[in-house]
Amino acid sequence: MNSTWLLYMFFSLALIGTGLYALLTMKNLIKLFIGIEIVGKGVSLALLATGYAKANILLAQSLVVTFIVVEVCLVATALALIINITRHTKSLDVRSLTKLRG
Amino acid sequence: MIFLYIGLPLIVAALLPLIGRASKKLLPDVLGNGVFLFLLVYGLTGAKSLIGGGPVVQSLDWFGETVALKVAVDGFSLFMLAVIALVSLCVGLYSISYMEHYGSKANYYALLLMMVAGMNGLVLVTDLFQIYLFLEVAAIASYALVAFGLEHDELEAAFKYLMLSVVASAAILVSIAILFGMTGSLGFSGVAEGLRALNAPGVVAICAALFLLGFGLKAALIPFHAWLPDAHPSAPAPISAILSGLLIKVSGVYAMTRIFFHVFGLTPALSQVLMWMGAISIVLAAFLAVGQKDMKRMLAYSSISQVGYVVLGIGIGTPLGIAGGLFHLLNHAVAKGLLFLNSGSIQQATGTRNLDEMGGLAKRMPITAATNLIGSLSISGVPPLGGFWSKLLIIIALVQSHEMLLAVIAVLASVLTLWYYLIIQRQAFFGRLNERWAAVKEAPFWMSAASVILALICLGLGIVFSAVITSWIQPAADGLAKGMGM
Amino acid sequence: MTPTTLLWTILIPAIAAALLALVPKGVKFVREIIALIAGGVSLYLGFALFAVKNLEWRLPWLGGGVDFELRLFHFSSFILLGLAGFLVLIAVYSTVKMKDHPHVRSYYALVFLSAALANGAVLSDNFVPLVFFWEGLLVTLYGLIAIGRKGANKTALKAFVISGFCDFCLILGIGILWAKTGTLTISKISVHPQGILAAAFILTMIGAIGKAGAMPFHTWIPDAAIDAPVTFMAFMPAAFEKLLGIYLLGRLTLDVFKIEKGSGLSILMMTIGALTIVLAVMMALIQKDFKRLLSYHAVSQVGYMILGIGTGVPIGIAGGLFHMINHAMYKCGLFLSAGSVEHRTGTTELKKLGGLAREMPLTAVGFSVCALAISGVWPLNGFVSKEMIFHGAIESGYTIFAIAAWVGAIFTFASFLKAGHSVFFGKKNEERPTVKENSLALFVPILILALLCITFGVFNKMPLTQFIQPILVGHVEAGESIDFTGHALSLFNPIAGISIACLLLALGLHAYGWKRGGKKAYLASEPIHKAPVLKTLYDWAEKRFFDLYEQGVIFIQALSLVLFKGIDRPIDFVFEKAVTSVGSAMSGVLRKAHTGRYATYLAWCLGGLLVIAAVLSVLTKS
Amino acid sequence: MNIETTTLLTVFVPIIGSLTIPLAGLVSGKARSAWAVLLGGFTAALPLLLIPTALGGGETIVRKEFVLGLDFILVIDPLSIFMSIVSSFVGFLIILYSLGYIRHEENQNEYYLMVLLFIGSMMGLVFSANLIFLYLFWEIIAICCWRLIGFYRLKEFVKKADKAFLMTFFGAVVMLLGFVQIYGQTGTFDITAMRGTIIPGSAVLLILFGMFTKSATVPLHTWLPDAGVAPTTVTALLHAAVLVKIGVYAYARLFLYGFRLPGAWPDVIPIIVVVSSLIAAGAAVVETDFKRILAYSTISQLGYIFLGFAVANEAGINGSLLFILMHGLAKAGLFLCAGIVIHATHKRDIREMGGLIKTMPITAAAYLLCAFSVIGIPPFGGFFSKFLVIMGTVRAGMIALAAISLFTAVLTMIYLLRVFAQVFLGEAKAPAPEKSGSMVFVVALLAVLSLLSGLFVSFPAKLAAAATTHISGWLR
Repeated sequence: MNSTWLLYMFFSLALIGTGLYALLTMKNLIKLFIGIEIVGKGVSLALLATGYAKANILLAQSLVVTFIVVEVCLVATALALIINITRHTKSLDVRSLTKLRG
Repeated sequence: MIFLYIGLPLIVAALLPLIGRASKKLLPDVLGNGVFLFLLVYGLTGAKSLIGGGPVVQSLDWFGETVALKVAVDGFSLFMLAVIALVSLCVGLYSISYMEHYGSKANYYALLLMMVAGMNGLVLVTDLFQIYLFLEVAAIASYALVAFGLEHDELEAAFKYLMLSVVASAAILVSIAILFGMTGSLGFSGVAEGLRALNAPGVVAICAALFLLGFGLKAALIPFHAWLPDAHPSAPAPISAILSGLLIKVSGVYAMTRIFFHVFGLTPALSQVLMWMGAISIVLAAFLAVGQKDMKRMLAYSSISQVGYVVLGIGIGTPLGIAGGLFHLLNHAVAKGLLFLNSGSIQQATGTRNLDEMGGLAKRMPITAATNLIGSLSISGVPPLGGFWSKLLIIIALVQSHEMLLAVIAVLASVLTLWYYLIIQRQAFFGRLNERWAAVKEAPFWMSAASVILALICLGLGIVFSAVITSWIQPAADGLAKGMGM
Repeated sequence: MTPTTLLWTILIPAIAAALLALVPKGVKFVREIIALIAGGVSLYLGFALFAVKNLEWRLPWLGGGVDFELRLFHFSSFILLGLAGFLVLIAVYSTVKMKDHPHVRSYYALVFLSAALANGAVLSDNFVPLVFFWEGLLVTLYGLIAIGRKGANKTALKAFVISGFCDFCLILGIGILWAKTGTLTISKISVHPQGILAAAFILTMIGAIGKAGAMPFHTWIPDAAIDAPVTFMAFMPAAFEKLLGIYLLGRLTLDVFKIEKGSGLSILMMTIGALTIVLAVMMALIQKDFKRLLSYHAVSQVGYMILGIGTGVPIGIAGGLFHMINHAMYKCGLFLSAGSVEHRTGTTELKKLGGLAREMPLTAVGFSVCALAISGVWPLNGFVSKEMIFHGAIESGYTIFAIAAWVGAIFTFASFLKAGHSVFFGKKNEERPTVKENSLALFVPILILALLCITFGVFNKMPLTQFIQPILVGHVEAGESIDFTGHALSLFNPIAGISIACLLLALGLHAYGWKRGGKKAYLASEPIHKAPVLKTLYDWAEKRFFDLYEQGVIFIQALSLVLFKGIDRPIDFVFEKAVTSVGSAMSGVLRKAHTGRYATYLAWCLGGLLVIAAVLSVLTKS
Repeated sequence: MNIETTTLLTVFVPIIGSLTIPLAGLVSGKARSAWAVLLGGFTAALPLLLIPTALGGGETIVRKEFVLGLDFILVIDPLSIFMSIVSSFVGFLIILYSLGYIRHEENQNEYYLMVLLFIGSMMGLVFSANLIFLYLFWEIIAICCWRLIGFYRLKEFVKKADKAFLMTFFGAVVMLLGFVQIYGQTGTFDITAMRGTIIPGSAVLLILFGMFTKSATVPLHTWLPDAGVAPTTVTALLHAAVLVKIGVYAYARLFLYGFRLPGAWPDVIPIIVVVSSLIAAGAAVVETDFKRILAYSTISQLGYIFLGFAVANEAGINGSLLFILMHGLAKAGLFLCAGIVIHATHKRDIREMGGLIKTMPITAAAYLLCAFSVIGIPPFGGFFSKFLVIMGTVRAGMIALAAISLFTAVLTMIYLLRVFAQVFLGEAKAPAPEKSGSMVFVVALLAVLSLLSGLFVSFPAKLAAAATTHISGWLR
């Protein structure tokens, strides 16, 4: 049972790792945001797996549902930001966002 | 009716965009500030008697038994609620004049109220996941508010803030998942009991580290601070004030403290890490502030530095240290709120935030100058203002727990603090009037009024420090030190 | 005579000083009346108190042993009388000489203030009031010199600093005495000068001889002779300061410290005395200015007094004390005659004067008597006191000091021959306008002093028994004689013979020099001035290489520069520049790290997470 | 009025009164100045009522309880009464002088507010018997100084003000650390409760660091000469009456009245202060700026005051107490003379001045009298204080230090009289008429007081002796 949980956790960590890698290396705003989403998915997986492993799937499901709701808001905000940024800088490159420094 | 703290602002926030169509200015102003005033008065009078006999727990069913929204008020949360209400009221008053030229006041107030609701919720809940939930409520409102001006700076700052915050949230969630997996529970007391039964220090260490990343980023402790000097200066001045004065402390320091004290228990290792993170933040951020030209950016770095003091004080873990940390939290909330509001007044009057371009504004803006002086000296820890007493308590606590090195750092960093605040005073207010600003006028009534209120509170906190400590800080510190007792 | 009379001796001149300061500049008559009345009252009090002899008065002051104690006894009453006498003479003389001085108001006020302070110093029986009055004289010293001719303030500062230095030494010595004996009352202290107390003696002695103007604390006197009013010279360096300085030296060696004959401190004092005699007189010899010449003699003669007191034998001490009062008389007279000459001719340069004896006969007579007295010509008072000092020096067992004193005698006489010859006798300088004798107020004081010189010389028994002998009562060991009158006038002993031989030698020297200098009297000293080794030394002296003050000022300026540039400015640099630039540099480095790139910030966060996790695990395990 | 009320009024009348200055300023400029003078005079007069108490010896302690041992405690003993009389009196004279001096400046409201707050905090500090309140009042004074030093608002001036504030704040927080360390040992901030306790050397070091910074002792002194950019009245206030004397007073209050010094400290402190005195005197000889010379002179004289307390015997303490009074009068006089000269000639470099005795005789005379007092020449007051300090030092067996101090006194003569010669004597380079009115009156008054305090020294000496006896009682 525990080993199953660890296996799930391993995959979820792998997802998170992938997402973080994307965040560290990608230049495109959209791709960066996809990185965020991958991290989010990893976290959902971890929550669900834990609920499953601890026989508390009901609670885990409610958590994930809430999480998704939160994420939707986040996506809306983030995309709004990205759209506005693109309007200002005419590009999707994150390197154009280094005006604030020091 | 503790739920009012969450419900009232949320409901008004939901209504405001609709009402805003009918009345563009008056109603949002009245409603927004009315809510804040109500929360403040309620917090100072009603709720105080509520917890006379110890912590109060109330619950609201949601998703059935399993995810019931259970809220609890003890000294610590009540203290935080009062601080939130106080600062947000002043910010709200200030916004009456300041937000005139931004338009869409209704939306602004809606977001502000949502953020306040998120913070209030965060302070009240008793469950790890709900902490995350309200954290996000407040955070999303704050992303929007940072980007409120929709210019390049604002968008860039909001984007980085959002992208880093999300990683922090993920870390928090992962940690919650691990704890959930190990103990099978999410409530503070449940997790705490489970961990005690489990006795797995390694797991605690990993989870604590993840929480430190998550909440440390919210609290902008170094090295998780990088978003703050971008985000805070970019927001409209009242929002900067509330972000620096409240948000980083509620979603960062409060949440961290609550979890470390009531879930993990403050182990010596954790205490050391907290204190050193605090100390490093104090020193490095102070140095960073010294080199700034942008007034708001300097204030933002100062926030990092001062949060360092709060964390340092709380990290000591002795009742005196916690009291010092919490008192500093209050002092900093008031003073930094005041300073950001002042920076807004100056920006509105002169159109610049660059310190080099200012000069001698005391002559044209005497109220702003005087209040700014009080705020600066309070944060720098110059007696007889509030900041002095809180720093004194922290230093006494450090010496009492034989952390001489940290005490020296804390003391010397206050000299650095004074250094950069003197730069602000010299460049902006003190000194000869710059010809360019000969026609500048003092800030409008509501802005000045908010500044004056906050300045008087700064002064008052210093003069009646004894009463404040006994009636507000001590109960909060006791609440933390003793645990929730639920 | 109640004890409060003692207080009046201080207060009367002080009140007079205050009144004189208030009298408007134009009102000459009133000022002179006040001055003369105050002087007369002082003199009356002096006589009255001299008759009374023993009075004590005490007032609690600062507490802790610091009381205002005044004590009148023989020695102090004698000095008090002397001070009052000189004050009257100077006051009379000043009525004419200082009439048109631009600072006449300050002058009178300062003179009477000096008198008040000097009286106080003489009467004090506690070291604190002593220093109070003693050092207070610095103020009047500074003032009296500074009101002199233009640029006199430099000399005033010099006098002030030198005297101040000596007074500070006195204070330090008093401190040591106090620490060791536990009392500040002078008459209660009587210690053997051993160990640290020897240092105390030397320090207090510096205070005393510094006031008297011994070497090396004399260098302001010749400068002041040029810059300050000449009456000041007659008043302060010639009379008052000698009386005070030697009075204190006498009390120190007689009462406070037990100086034994032949002890190291005795030899030290004699050495100082001998050096002062010889070196100062050598300088005096070559001077070309009347006042400057006199001023070096004022220094040189102090040497005799110190030598006499330093011998530690009764006759020497008595001689020193007798020389003190004698010197005050004739040196005062000499300065006043120089003043008279200056008053009429407007100059004191020897070259421009000559043959004044015919035009100013009374002044010339007064001068001649005083000059002969200072040179030690029989039967004037200078002869008597010098003989006693020679006897004392030989009795002390160190004949070398007697020889030094004789050398001094030679050059003293030689230089006065030169001075008298070039000013009053010899040929009239054609460029000099013909002048008249001065008014009554100017020559009478000189003549009184000359008369006193003769009286004290011819009838030396009177002053020696009345004034000097009682001072030594109780200080002379049993069996030794304190009757010096036997020595006094006997011309026929080998010591007096040597003295007379010295005088003859001086006469010869003068004659030789006069001839060599083309019969110009003011060049009579040139053979010695231009002598091989001496010439170089004189040149150095002219360049003030030997002036401790000038050297000290250079030292102090160098030291100050080192302290300022070497310590103060570097410290300021640390705070002003170093700290701020280190701060800015730190800030700069940190700001550079904040590049604004998202990936960097994220990397910091993740790195921080790893570090914290590692630290936590390590800390938790240990 | 009983002692307690008098003391509380002495402290709080000026503090609260200072906040009403801007209100009075709303009425009119004249009303504001009159009100300030009234408050100042009141503050100067109140402590005089305490003289009988002081002469009677003994002490009264007033206490108001607060949390965590941060009680508000006032100690009313001869020492505090002496100090309060001296500083409030000199402060009052300076306010009088200000009437003329800053008549034409801007920000007069702030000026009078700060000066009164300054004096009031000084009173609070003098009577405080709690380390934290001592520190608190001290820092209020620092704030006032900062504003006052930068009064002319020129950029360089404000920088100097910041320097002064930062350096003194730095010293103060270090001292605070020392206080906290003592608290860690004794569990109290109450000085009266820890009398006789021997405190650790590290705490002594920290506290001394603060004191030396605050009262400008080498090597932490450099802010004081720079603070000369302030209006002369303020410099006089800083140097003569209030600010720098606090360090010395605090030394007496803490280390003589309060706890004991451990180990070699009693021998080390005299050396530090004597060296400081010498270095500052050397700097004064080299400087050419009128006010900077006087500033270095202050640093130098402070060495003496410290020395007297540091040797801790009766003569020394008595001397130091008198020194505080005498130096307060004389140095205030010197600075205010400098103020008149600078005000009239608009020059600060003494090499550009000269011959002013003709046009401003009273100022010149006053300068000379005050200079004599500072040098320590009788019959001026300064003589007694310096004399007693030296006596005390010799009595404590530190003859070499006494000798160096006396050498420093020679330097004092040189630089003060050099200034006199350069400014007032010689050729007239920038003749300017003497300003009449309150300024010259105050200067003359200070000069006369310097003289009278010497002639009638037994009156202040009585008070100082009472304080000395009181302190010495604790020393044994």
